[in-house]
Amino acid sequence: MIALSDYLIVAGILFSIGVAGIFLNRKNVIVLLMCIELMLLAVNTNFVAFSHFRHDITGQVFVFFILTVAAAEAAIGLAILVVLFRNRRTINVEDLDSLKG
Amino acid sequence: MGFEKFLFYCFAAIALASAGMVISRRNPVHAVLWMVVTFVSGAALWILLEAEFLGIVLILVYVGAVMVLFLFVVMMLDVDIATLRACFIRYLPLGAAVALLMLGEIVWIVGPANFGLTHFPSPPAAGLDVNNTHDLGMSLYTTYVYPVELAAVLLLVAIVAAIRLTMRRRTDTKTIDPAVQSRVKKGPDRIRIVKMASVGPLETPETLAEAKDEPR
Amino acid sequence: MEKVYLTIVLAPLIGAIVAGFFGGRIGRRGAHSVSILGVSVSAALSLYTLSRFIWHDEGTFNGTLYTWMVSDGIRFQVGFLVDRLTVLMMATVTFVSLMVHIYTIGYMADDEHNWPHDSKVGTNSYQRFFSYISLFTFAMLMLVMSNNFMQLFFGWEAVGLVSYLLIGFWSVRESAIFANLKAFLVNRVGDFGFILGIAAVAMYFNSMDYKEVFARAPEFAQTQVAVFGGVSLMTLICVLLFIGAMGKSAQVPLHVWLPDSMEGPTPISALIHAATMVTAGVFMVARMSPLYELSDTALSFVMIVGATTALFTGLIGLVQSDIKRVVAYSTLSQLGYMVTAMGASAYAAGIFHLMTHAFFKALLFLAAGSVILAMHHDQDIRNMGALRKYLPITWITFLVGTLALTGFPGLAGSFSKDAIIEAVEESTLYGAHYASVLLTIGVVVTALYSFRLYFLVFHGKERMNDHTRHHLHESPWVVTVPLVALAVLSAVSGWLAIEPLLIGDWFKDAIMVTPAHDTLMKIREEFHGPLQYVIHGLHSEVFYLSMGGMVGAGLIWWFVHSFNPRIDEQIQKYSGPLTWVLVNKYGCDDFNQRVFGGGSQSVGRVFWKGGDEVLIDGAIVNGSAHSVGRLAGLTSRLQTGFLYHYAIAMIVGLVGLLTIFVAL
Amino acid sequence: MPFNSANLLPILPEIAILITAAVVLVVDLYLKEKDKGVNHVLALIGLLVAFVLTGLVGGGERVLAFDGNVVRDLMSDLLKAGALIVSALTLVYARPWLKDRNLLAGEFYVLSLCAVLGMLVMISANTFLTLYLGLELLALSLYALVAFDRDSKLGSEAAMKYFVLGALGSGLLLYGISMIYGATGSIELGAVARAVAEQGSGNKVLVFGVAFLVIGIGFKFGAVPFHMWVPDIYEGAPTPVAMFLGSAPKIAAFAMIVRLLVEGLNALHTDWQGMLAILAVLSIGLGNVAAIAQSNIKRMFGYSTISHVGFIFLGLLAGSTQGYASAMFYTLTYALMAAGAFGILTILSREGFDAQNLEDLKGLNERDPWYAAMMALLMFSAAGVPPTVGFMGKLLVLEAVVRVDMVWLALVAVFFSIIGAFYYLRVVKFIYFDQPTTAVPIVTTGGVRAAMTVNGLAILFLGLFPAALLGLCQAAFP
Amino acid sequence: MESGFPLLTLTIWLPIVGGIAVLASGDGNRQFTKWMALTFAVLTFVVSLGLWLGFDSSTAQMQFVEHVSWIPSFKVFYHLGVDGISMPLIVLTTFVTIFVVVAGWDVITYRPSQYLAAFLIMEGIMVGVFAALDALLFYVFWEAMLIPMFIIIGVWGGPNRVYATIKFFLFTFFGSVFMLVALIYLYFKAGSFSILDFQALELGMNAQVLIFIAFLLAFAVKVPMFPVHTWLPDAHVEAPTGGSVILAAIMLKIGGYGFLRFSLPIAPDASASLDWLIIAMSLIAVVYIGFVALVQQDMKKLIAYSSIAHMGFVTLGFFIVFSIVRHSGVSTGSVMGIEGGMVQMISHGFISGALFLCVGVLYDRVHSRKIADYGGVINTMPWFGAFLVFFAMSNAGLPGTSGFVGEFMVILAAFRADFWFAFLAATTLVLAAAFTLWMVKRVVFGEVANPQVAALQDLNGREVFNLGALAAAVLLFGLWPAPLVNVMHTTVQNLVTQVGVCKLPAAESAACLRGKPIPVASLAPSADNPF
Repeated sequence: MIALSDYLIVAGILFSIGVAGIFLNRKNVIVLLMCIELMLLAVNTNFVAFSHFRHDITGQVFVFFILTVAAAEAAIGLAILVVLFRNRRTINVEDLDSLKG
Repeated sequence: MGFEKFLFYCFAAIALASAGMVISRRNPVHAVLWMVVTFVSGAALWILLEAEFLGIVLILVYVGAVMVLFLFVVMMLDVDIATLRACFIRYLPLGAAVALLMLGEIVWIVGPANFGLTHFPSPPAAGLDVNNTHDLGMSLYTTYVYPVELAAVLLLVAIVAAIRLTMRRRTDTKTIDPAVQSRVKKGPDRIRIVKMASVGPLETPETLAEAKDEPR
Repeated sequence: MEKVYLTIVLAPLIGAIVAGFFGGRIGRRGAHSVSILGVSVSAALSLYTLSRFIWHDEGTFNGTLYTWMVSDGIRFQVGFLVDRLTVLMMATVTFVSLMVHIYTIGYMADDEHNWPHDSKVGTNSYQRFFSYISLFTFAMLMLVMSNNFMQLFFGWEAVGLVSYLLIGFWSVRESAIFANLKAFLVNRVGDFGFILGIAAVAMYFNSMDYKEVFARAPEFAQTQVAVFGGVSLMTLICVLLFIGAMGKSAQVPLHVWLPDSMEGPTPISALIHAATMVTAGVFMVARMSPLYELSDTALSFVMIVGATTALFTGLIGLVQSDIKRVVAYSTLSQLGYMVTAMGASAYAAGIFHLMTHAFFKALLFLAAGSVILAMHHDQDIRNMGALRKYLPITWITFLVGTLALTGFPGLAGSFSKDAIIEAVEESTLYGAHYASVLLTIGVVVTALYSFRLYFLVFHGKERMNDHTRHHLHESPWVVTVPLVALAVLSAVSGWLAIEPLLIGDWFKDAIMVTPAHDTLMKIREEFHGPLQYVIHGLHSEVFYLSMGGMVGAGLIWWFVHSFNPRIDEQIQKYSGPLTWVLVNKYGCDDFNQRVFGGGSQSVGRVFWKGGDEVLIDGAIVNGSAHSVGRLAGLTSRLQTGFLYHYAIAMIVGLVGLLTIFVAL
Repeated sequence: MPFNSANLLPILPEIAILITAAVVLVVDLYLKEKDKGVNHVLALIGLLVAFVLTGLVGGGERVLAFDGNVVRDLMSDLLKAGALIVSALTLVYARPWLKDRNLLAGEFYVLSLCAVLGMLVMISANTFLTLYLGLELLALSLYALVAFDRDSKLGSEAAMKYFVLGALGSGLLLYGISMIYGATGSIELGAVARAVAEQGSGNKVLVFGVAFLVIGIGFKFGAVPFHMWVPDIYEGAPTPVAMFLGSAPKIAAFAMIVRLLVEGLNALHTDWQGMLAILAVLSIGLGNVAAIAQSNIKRMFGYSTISHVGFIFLGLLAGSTQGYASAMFYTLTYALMAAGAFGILTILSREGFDAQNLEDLKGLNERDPWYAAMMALLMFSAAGVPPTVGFMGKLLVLEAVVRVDMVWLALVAVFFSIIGAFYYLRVVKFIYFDQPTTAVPIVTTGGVRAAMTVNGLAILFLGLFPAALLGLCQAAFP
Repeated sequence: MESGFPLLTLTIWLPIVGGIAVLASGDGNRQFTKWMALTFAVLTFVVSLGLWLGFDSSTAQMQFVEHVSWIPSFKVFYHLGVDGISMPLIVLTTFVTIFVVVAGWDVITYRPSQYLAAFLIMEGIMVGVFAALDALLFYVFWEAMLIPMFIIIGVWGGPNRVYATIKFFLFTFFGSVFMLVALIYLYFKAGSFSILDFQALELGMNAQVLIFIAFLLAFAVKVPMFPVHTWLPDAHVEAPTGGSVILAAIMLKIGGYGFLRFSLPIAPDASASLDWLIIAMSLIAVVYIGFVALVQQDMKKLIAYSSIAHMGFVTLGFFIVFSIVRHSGVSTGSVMGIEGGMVQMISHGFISGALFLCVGVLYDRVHSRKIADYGGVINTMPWFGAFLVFFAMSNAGLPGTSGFVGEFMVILAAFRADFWFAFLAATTLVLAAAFTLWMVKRVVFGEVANPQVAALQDLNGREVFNLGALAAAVLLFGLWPAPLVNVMHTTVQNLVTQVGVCKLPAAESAACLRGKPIPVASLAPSADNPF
């Protein structure tokens, strides 16, 4: 049988890949956002797995809301990205260093 | 190895591999597409976990809407891929080290020692009469009605914010307001043809190029 | 009697306050009248008191005026102790002071010429001067009449203050204000020891009161204290107190201020730096005789210091060309005599010499002042000569003073000085022999410099310029009357005082001498009246030495000088290194200037620049501020502005926390 | 399960805010550009109503509503009141600034009100889910607000950074929540607390989850090393937004930390105490040190916030009711302080000019002594100099730390606060010791002046008479 | 002893309210503002005289006690009261403030209302410091004091004022925050913030040592003691005259006061084991700073350094008690040491204040504090010269002036502890005279140095009033310090007794090895007529 831990480990690896992506990607904001989406996927998988193994719908409810929020977040995030691009003609992370120090 | 298990490993492998592709692609369009693959396999895993509704939502909402939005933005922003050449290798060791350390800790915690079958035996497969969507809906609209309302507000915020941020009344568009049109009076509002001398600078390629370079 | 004593003290103070604060309003006449009145009252009452002691056998008065403070069981009081020692001092001080007051009227009459014409401080300088000398009289009386250590210290410092003010009286003169600062600081070095001495007294006796301390002193005769590797308490106290006396009475090596103090107007040279204040140290030792008697070491120390001062400062007088400085070195030398007498336990002789010295030295200074007036403030004896024709009264009185100083038989000085020399010969303390030799040589030296001065000023050729010569005339009566009065006293006081002071038991209650130290015993035994004493003196080696000195001086500076006006310089040139040493005052001034003056400034600069500015402020205070600043720059550079760095920081933080709290 | 309308009672303030937001959204459509002030008035009325409602429904026993999703207790009452007051203040300060730049749009108020709503939801949350939604509501509104000035390059950059990091932060938080959920099987804080108490602190899974939670909290507060967004966003965001962002949300964040760690995971106190201690020390240290190097005052406030967060953590990690009350006191007064300090910046700004450099404060005493005095008061308070409330806050927090025998923490804290005093003093120096570089008069409205007066004097008054507020804070943690 | 009429509250808040009123009156009508400020200053002084007159010097109990709850949940009280140590300092504060107000009369032209208000507010705060019996209240006043001073120096100060103010503030802040931690710790142990409870608290040696060091940091900076003194010269040089006066005359005293109120009674055993440190620092202050003062080129800096040296006497006097006991076995002399320190503080308040006023007089006319810019001032300003010489002499500790009394007592007491303590302390006789009089020589005496000096005008009425009143005080306490000493006598005796009691808990009582000071028999002055 597939154990809970298997799911959790898969989620964990996904999460770690997301983290690694943040390290590796130093250029594109969009890819950065996608790394975060990967992490969220991992979280959601956790919730779903727990929900399944605990026989408790709450986990799925939570995932539902996470998805909702993530969608809203993506909308706002991309809107900001658009504004940013309009202002600076770039979404290159390395160019976003006016604010520092 | 049962079929279920085969599916699990299959989708898990696809999910992880495509996730790896997401973070290693230079072209963001490719990355988004790999992301779609990841989500789809993730959805498959969820369905294996008997969360059919969420699995479908993931595909519909995430793949169908959010990822498309991503793709749309990537295309719209017309990002010059050449400038996004990441110095991938330079940061690989550090990234890998940190990620592996974290992975090690995560696996240590969530591994079989804590969440193995002995602690969490596999629940019996749900009967055909069990409707995951129904269960979820019942829960959402009773116990979690307050969060649902909040989610609504959240989406409203997203709408307001997105509109506020991206919508601008462009002064150079040629929209026509019918009300104004109908109130037009004869005389000052009407077009008048004025004759002018046809002298002026020639449009050379240089001036054209300059005009193009100016920021919008 | 308490009211009388209070009046004696306060009368000059009131005079000083009135003349000082209202000098501008009451004018010159008002100022000198009021201050002279004050001092006269004081002098009259002092003489009255003295007479009470002489003829009515007035008892010792020891009373408290008010309680200054009580702290930790020690009662600090202000009060008077009037006994036979005190009353003698009171009489001397007030009398000389009165003379000086009167003399000042004449001497300072033209003081405005000593000031720049637009200097406001010169406007009322006359009145101020009177205020100061009256204030001095007050302070000196507080000193001598004190019945406790604290008040003694008050008077001690107060006279120092007035001395400071008066030396620097002509405050626009750089030399004057240099001298007064020097005087004050050197005195302070002495006071440094003095206050420690008082502290020692306070610690062991728990009292400031003379009576109590003296009464309990024998209890502590054997007490040892663990200072300087262990000394006897009495030695410690006495030496410390004597360090104060060394400052005030200008003993080697703290003598350096006194010659410079001649920058002040002459009346105060007479009053403060000859007759009264500088003898405070001598008085103090006499007052503390019950303590000094308990420490042979201290007495030896006193004697050696005194004898050294007596000879070596006298020698410097030989090469001075400033009339006042010669007298000043003579003062130093005579103070040395007095101090040596103290060391030999011949307190009575010392005090006796103190008194006679007050008269003849005040006389000498005042007469010198008269000369200076006549010479229009030219003090260089090389420009004088043959003044006897122009200043007859001054001449005669000066001669009396000089003879008294050199110990010419029959004049006051001879009585006291002979007694000192004899007493020192009798002393068996360590260093007595050394002191005896030095004092004896000192007699010749005294005669030499005194008569050198006398002959150069009053005899020989006239060496002043014509302008001065035309204006030479005898001083007004306010100047000459004090001269005469003092001359009379210089002549007769020895005759009058020797019997009660040295032979009789005048000091029976005031001064304590242990039998082992009673060096005046021999004089007492051999004494058969003053006349006999004078005649006896004619046979002593002291007399011969003195006469020899006088004759020698006469030969060189009168006889030879008449033919060869440059003889003085030639002798000095001939003496070569010796002169060099004397002219440079044994290098004391240079040494002080360089080591203490320059040294302390260098030390101060090192502390300031090196310690405060570089080490504390630079390295620690600003250093830490700068390093914080650098750190701030560094940390703000961590904030690179790059999004992925921020994210990485978070991740690293996460992994760190996980590692610490989960894995470990 | 029939719906009981009594459930609505505890969330009346939230409802009021939401209604106001909706009203503003609609009314704004019909307002001409010159009448946009109506939005402002409406928003203020909404906040006032919410405040009054908070008072009306507040007090008394702890109440759970919506099946345990919502809780109303004394802490929530107090924090809500605080958040509403501070938000109202910031809106008052913001108006002239926005007006000068033609940003007085209805959306600003809608988003602000939604953010306030998010805070209120967070404050009243009793499940991870409600908390998360409140948090996201607040965060999303703030992301948008930061980018509100669409033409500002810095604004959009700040928004981008804020957004990415915020998303990362909530991702981490969610991972932690999922772990806690997995270990306890519940997302309701009471149930979680019970489960945790049963399992004891030996459960590594819980500790693992707590670590993620602490990171989420740390991010929200801006504690080192999750602080990187703070200075950039403070600098880049429009001043009123930075003001809003830097003040009231701290109160919500405080609620979040108390709900999560204290109410939910108190049994793991020793673990999160250690984590908070590390974060606190790093925050106090880095915040104070880095602030010194700043010449942009908004950025400086950013770092200063970080150090203050360290102090708030000190109170919390003590783990005593006294400590929680102290931290609460500190948070509330800090929010007030931050609002006032940024308020001065908006006052100094004018059309075409944003006061954001230290130099811009030069000679404020010459230009307007009263504002100068208020700003000085605020700065001294931030530095923790009595008799201002900043001192009282620090005192109470330190007391809590000393009481649990962590004197070393107190020493570290005070040591760095000496360094911190420097940059606050520098502000005062610019205000009082320097001559103004501009002759432009300060234009200000009566409302703003009144608000600033209340704000500044409250700092003094609460410092002199902290007993009342402190009593309330203590009552919140019986 | 509760008192009916809140005299202390009045003394604290009257000037603060006055300050706010002055501030509110603005700079429109300057005369009115100034007179109002003066009125408040004088009124406060009059009120504070009530403290002196109503003081019962026969008891060591706190008097004029007020006890009102302030922060009930932390047992913090608005607890005021004075004893023989604090009362004279309060009166000194109110006294000196009058002169500060008068000194700024015509000189301060830039926003005089703010200037005067700052001083009045500071007066209240300083009185509060001395009167507070609740440690938190004390700390609040203690720190609050920094704010007006910071502003005074910074706004009306000299060219390098920014450095000076920030240094001043941070130095003091540095010291006091550690004290805060100590106070909190004590609160934690004692359960209340009452200073009297702290004093009664039993504490282990380690705790005592740490507390002692924390207090030392705070008070040593304030006093200031070597080596944390470097803020003072800078602050003084840059401060306006009034600021320097308050700084020297009163603020420094607060450090000394702190030692008496906190360090000694709260951590007596730590004091006993660390007294060498304080004594060393004090003696270094006397000698080292004396030399440093000698080479100063700036009058204010010189006086500032002189203040440090003089404050060395204060701390020396306070901390020789243990050495005395160790050396002589009895505590006789320690009362004198502490009283000497106290007298020195009061006297230094007058003298340093007056000296700074003197420098201010010159600075107002010539706008230079450099000694080299002067010379022969007495030719144009004889009265000023007289005053300066007088105060210089008092600074040098001339008997008959108050400057002597404290030094004398401390030297006498120090001798009982160790000859070398007294020896080093007594060097001040030479050093103080040297640096003060040398300055006087260069400034006052000599020929008129330059045209600016030639154009000087002598003192005006206000300056004469200021200097005259201070001179009178200096002279009064120099000639008759008994009233001052009597007031504090019982309190100090009580303090010495208290310090002699080992406060270590029973487990550590083996460490109570030091000899117990034997309480001196009551030697309070009898009622005999002083004359």
